[in-house]
Amino acid sequence: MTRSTQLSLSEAIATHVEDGDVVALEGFTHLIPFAAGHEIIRQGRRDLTVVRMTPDVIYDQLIGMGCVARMIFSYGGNPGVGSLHRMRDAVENDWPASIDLIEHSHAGLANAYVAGASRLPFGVLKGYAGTDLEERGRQSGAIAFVECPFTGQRLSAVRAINPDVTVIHAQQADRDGNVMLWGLTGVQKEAVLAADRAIVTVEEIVDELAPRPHAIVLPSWVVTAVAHVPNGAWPSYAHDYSKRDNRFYAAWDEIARDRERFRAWMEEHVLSASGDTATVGGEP
Amino acid sequence: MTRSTQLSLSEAIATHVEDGDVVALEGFTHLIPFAAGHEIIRQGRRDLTVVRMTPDVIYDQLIGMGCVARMIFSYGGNPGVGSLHRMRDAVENDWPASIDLIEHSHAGLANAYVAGASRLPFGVLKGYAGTDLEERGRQSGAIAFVECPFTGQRLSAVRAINPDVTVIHAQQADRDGNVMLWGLTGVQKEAVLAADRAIVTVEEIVDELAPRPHAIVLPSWVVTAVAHVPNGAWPSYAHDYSKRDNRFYAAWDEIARDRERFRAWMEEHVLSASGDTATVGGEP
Amino acid sequence: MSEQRDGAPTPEETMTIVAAREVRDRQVLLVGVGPPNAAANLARRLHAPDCVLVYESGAIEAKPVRLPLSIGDDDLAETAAELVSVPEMLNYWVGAGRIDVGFLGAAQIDRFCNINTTVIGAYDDPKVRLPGAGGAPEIAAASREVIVVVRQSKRSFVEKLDFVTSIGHGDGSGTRERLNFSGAGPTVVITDLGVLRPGPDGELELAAIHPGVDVEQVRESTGWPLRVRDVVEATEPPSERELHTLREMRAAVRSAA
Amino acid sequence: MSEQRDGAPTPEETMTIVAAREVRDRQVLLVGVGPPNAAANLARRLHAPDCVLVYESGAIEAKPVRLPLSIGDDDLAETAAELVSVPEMLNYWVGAGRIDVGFLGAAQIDRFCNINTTVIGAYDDPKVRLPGAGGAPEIAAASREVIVVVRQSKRSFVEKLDFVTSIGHGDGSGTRERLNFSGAGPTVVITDLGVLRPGPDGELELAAIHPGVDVEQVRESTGWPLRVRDVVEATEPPSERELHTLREMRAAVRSAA
Repeated sequence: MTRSTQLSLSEAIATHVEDGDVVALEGFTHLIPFAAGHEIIRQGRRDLTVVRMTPDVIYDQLIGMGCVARMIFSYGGNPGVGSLHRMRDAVENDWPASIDLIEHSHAGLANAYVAGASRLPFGVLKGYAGTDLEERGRQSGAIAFVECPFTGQRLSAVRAINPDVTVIHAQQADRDGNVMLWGLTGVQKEAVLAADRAIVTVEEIVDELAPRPHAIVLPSWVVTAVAHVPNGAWPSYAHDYSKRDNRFYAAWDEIARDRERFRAWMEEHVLSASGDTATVGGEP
Repeated sequence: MTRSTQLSLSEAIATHVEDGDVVALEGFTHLIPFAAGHEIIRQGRRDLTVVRMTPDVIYDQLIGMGCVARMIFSYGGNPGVGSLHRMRDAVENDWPASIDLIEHSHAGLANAYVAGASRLPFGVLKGYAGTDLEERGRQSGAIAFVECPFTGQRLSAVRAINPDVTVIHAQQADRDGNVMLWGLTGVQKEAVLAADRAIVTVEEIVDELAPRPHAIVLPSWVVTAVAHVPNGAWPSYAHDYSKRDNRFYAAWDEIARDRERFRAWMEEHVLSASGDTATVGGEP
Repeated sequence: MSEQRDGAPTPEETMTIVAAREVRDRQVLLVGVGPPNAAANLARRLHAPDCVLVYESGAIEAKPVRLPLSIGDDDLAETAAELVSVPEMLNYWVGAGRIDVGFLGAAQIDRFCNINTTVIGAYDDPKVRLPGAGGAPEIAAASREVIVVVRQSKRSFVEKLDFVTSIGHGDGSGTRERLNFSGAGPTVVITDLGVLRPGPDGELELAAIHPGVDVEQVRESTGWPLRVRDVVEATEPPSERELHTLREMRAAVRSAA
Repeated sequence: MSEQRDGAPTPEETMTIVAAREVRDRQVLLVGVGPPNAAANLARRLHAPDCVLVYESGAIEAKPVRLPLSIGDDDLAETAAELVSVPEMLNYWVGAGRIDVGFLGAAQIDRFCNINTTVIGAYDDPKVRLPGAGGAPEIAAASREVIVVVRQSKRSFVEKLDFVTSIGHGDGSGTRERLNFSGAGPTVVITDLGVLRPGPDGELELAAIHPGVDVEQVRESTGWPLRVRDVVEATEPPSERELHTLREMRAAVRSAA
C-alpha cells in the first residue's frame, strides 16, 4: 500500500488531473469541492468527462468555462433556486461548446458508483422500467436490462463508473494522510473507492482523527493526495466548519444567466485568484 | 408507519416466531442474540430455516435441540476453537434429525441480505466462479450465473434472503423503540431491513440515544418488538457492556462433543431457566 | 415562493396548504425541495406532528427547526435520528419501499400522472433543458403513495410528454403491475387550481376546486379533455392557522438566509 | 496452539514464524483466526510495524494490543482506524481487490493450491463436516497474493479435493485468467515441514525445508508426486527474538482468557 501525499491544491490538480480524464467531484448537497473545481478551471483542463449526481454550481462553472466534453449526472439544477444556466446554454445552444449528456436517476448513478467501488462491471436496480431514461441509457450504453436468474423478473443494470480521478472535500486529514468527513457523507466513499486516483481537499490537518458520530474515515492508502484548503467547499459548506452560502446560490442564478456576466465573475473571482486557496465570499 | 412495541422476551418470541419460519439470528462475532435463541429453544419451535453467516454456538444449540430443518450459512465453526459438534452430528449422523444445508461464502450470504434489504430478487458478486459451492448452489437454487449486459463477463448471482423474522441484540433502545448498536455492527442492518418482522433484545432502555462513533440507529418503525434483556448476548458480548466469554467458547467444545452432556447442559442452563432473562456464566 | 405576508392566500399558498392536508400523522414522507418541502414541514407543524421526514441526502427522521433551503441543510443532519449514505438511502429505504408518501413536482404531467422533468422539446435539441430525474423515478415506482404538486396550465398538463422521466400509471392498462412496481403510484395531484385524483384506470379526474376557481378554468388549463367527477368538491379555504403557520415558516427562512 | 514456553521451536511455531517472514512492511493483510492471525500479528511486532491489518468483521487498520482470540474481539473495534459493515468489507475492500495479502488455511489442498474447507468425504454423506467457506473464496479470488498456512500430511495434501471451496490455480491452464480473478492467487504455501511455491503453471514445488526435515519426509507427506526444485533452500531457523515474541504474544492471550 502507498499512503497519500500532502500537496498544494495546484500541485495536486497539476499532477493528478489530465485533459480527457473522467473526473468525479462528489459531495451530495454538502462538502462540494469547489476550490478544487476552480483550480481545474484555472489550469485550463479540457475534454473532461465530469461525473456528479448533482452537478450544482460547480459543474455549471466548469461547463461554462469550456472544460467539459461530457457529463454523467442525475440532477442538474441549482438546489432550491432553479436552473443551471451555463449547463442549459451548453445543451440548448452549444455555448461555449456542445456537451454530451449521460443521465441517470439518483439511484442509477449511486449504484454505478457502488459497482465501481466493488470493482463489479454493473449494478442492479428496480427503477427506470418504462421510462425514456432507460431508452436513452440503452443507446448510450449506460443502462441495460438484466433478468433475475431466479425469478425471471426484468430489472435494470447500470454500467459501473470508475473515474480516473475523484475529488472530494473533507473536514480533516491527519499527518499520515488519513481523511475523515462527517455529517451528510453522500456518495463520497463510493466515488473515492471507484476511482484510480483520489484527491481530497480538507478544512484542517490535525494530529489525530478523533472518532465521532456519523463520520467516515478513508485510510491514507486509498487516497492519492491531500491538500489543505480551508473553506474549500464555499459556497457549499463543511459541517462544523462553515455554513452554506444560500445567498450566493441565489445570486448565481443572475450571474449565470448572462454569458458576459458569467465570464466577468469567473475572471475576477477564479481565474485571477491564487491556485492554493479557496474562493470565498465572491458575491458581486 | 408503526413503531415497535416493548415486550418481554418470551412474549416477543411467542408472538413473532412461528414453527416453520425462516429465522435469522444475526450478529457477526459480536452482539450474538443468545438469550433470544435460548427462548426459541424453550418454546420448542420446530422446522425452522435458520440463517446466519456464522452459525456459532447459538445454532449448534438450536440444531442439537431439534429446532432446525434447514440452515443457510457461510461459516459453521466455533471461532478460535474448532468444530460445532452438534452441527456436525446432525449433518454426519442425522442426530437428533437430519438438516438441509444451503451454504454460501461470506460475500455470497452478505449480498443475499443486501438484496433482501433492497427488496431486489438477487445480488451480484465475483466470487464462486469455478468452485463446487457454485455447483451446489445452482442445485439448491441459491446461486446462479448472470452475464454482465455491458461486458459479457460471467458473474455469480445469489438469491435474496428475506427472513420471516430477524432477531438481533443491541446495546440500547429508547422509549420510542428506536434501537442503537455500535462497535462491529456486522450485517445486522441488512438482516433487519430484509425481514418481515424484527425482534431486538437490548442491554439497556435509555431516555435518549446519544449519537456516538461507529453506531447505527434502526428507527422504531423498522423494528417490530424490543425486549430488555441485559447480558442477552452471553457468551458473545456487547461492546461497552460486557466481554466475550472466551472460556465458555472453549468449554463448549467439550460440552457439545457428547450428546448426553449437551442435553444435560441445555436442560440445566436453558430449559429450566426463566424465559425473560439471559443465561449467563453457565460454564459447568 | 410567495412574498405575501398577510391578506388572502395566493394560489401557490393554497396549493401548499392543500398538499399539507393530504399528509396523515405517523406517515414516512420523502421530502424534496420546493413546495413539497413546505407542505411536509407545514403538516408536521399542524396536524401531523409525528410524521417522519426522510431526505434523499441521507437524513432519516429529521426534525428541522427551520424550513430547509436545500435537502443538504446542516439542520437536517443535526436533528436526524440517523444519517446514512446516499446509496443506502436509495437502495435500503427508497427503493425498498419504506416510504409511505413521496412528493413529486413536474414540468409536464399527462392524464395518467406520468411525469417529465428532463426536457421540453426534442431530447437532442431541447427548447428547455430541465434538471433531470433526481430521485423521482424510484420515488414514483416504490413509494406506497405519491403526491404530485404542480401548477396547472396547458403547458404543464399535456396530451403527450416530451420525455417520460417517471412513471405514474403508464398507459392506464395495468402498467405498474407489469413493471413490478411495489407502490400504488400517484394517488393525488394538487395544483394551484384544484385537486385531481386518478380514477380506477389511473386517469386523472377533477375531484375538487380551490376557492375562486371554476371547473371551466381547470378544463382550460388542461391539455387534454379533462374528466370531471360528478360531484366536484369545494376545497376548504386555508384557515387562519394554516396560512399564518406557512407564512411564519417562510418568513423565518428569509430572515435567516 | 503450542503450549511450549521455552526450548526449541515446535513445528507449529516454525510454521507461524516462517509465515510471518513472508509479510513485507506496509502490506495490507486480511487476517483470520488461527495461525494466520498469529503470523500477521507477529510480523507487525517484528519486521513489518506498518503493515495494515484488516479483519473480515469490519475492522480496518486494527492495532490490537493483544493477539485477538476471535476476529470480533473488542480490542479490534477499539483500535481500528475505521469500522465498516460486513457487506461493505466484503464488497468494497476484499472483493474489490484492496487486500495485498490474504492468509488462508485448508483442510485439503491440491497441487494447484485449490482448497477444501467444506467436507471430507461425499458432500451428501460426509465423513467430516468442516466449517465451510467463510471469506475464503473471495480472498482467494481477489487478494493480490495469498499465503496458505497448513500442516502437511497425506490427508491434507491430496491428489483430488473432496470439495473445491476456493480456487487457487485451478487446473494449471490459466484458470484464474479465464475466471477473471484480479489477484495472483496463492504465491506460497507454508507448512510445518517446509515452504512450497507454485511454478509457472501454478503447480506447487518444494522450495525450502525447515530445520530437521528432509525432502523425502516432505514427499511422503504429500498425496501426489511432489515437484522438488533443483535447489531446495534450508529455512533459516526461528531466531531467539522471533520465538520469544511469538511465545510472549500467546502467553499474554492465555493469561487474559
